[in-house]
Amino acid sequence: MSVSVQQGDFDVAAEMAALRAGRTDIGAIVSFTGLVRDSAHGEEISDMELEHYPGMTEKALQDIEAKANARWPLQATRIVHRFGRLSPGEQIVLVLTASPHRHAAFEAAEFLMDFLKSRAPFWKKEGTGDGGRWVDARDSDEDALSRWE
Amino acid sequence: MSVSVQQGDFDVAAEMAALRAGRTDIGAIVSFTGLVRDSAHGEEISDMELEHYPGMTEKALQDIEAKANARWPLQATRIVHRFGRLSPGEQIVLVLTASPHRHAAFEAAEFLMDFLKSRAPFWKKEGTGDGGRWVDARDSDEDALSRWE
Amino acid sequence: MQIRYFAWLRERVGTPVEEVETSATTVAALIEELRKRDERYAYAFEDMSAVRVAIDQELSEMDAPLSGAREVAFFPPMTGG
Amino acid sequence: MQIRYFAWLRERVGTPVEEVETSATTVAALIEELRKRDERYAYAFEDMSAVRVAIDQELSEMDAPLSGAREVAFFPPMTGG
Repeated sequence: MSVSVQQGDFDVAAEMAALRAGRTDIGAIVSFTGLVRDSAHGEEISDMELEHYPGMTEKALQDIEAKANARWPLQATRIVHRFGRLSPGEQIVLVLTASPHRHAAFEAAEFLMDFLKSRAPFWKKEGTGDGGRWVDARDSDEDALSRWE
Repeated sequence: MSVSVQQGDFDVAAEMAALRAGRTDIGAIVSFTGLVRDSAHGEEISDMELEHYPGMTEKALQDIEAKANARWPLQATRIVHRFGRLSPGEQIVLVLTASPHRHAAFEAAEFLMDFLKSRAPFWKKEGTGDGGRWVDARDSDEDALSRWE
Repeated sequence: MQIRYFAWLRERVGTPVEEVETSATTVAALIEELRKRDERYAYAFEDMSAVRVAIDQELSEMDAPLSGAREVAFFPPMTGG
Repeated sequence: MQIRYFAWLRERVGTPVEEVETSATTVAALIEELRKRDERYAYAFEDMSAVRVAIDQELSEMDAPLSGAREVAFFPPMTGG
């Protein structure tokens, strides 16, 4: 279990290698990588500003990770979330889960992403022609969360 | 869309980089990596022999990939499956899915893995003390497949 | 008590953090105090369905007591991931 | 007609591939012919619930017609991924 909240980029291959290093008991590794898209609602996005709540963010991520580990038989998990100004195509977030079995690895990764979407204190502002727009929380993200209750 | 059936190892980072190369419209990339485990049913595994049906395997993988692309809004998919003799800890299979939205990427990756498990012509023989044992198909894998019908 | 604002709540209030003397006993009472103080706050808190609160970095409810709280934060629904 | 065997079916029959002259019109009839030919086949096909068939590299049913088939393959349930 490990979380990082950082401005800099991350290296999926290095993160995955660290997760596997020296062990031969893992059967499945699932990774989720979130990227900045170049458009939203048909409008071009020049960049994305990710604001967060230092201190609370780390705690929220650790809490989410502990919940996933309590719920599924996971051998390792990793969460990396960036903040600051990012350009389209850049990586925002990485979630890794390792388990003996594929369903646990898949479900835990989806669970972590669903929680990150609406329970981790991050706020996104999309850079548009008219100076930027805060991304609205979506009902579908709340719905996604409710299926884990 | 691209599939490879090969004896040699694959590089998840290079595969993911190729998927993203030159584009800024992808929002989510999910990867699944399957690894050889060092034990099964409480017994130690010395190695795993993966037999396959050359010709049919490639067609089955392409067919599965096309089904996933018809069902979800995917921007890219990639399947790599190895055959031959593998040691514990080695990579067996890679599935990558890219989509504007995370749920499509997750679901398509699970769908592809569920199909690979019981519809791609591979057979696994685990090396055990008594000369090896063919891995039995599991009812749970058939069940996993039936949820997509 | 330290109050923090994030995202468009920060923009509307005009500061990311401020020190506030208050005798409010709940989050809701604190918001009422702030609203009366300046129209920046009235604007920030005009649609309470879009406001979330954390007390000492734990998500809380608007009727939660403030006793012992050192840090209260207001922000819109989170959009991480 | 070329017949291929995989995994433990290959081990029981003792060959990965063989050329067979047959007048069988369905997969099931072909299996009956093979069973009578040698006990290796009887052993390989003793539990038909664990046998799958592909005709010209397409998964098929046991009662599928063989007309025009160039390659028939027998194997246990697949265990990929």
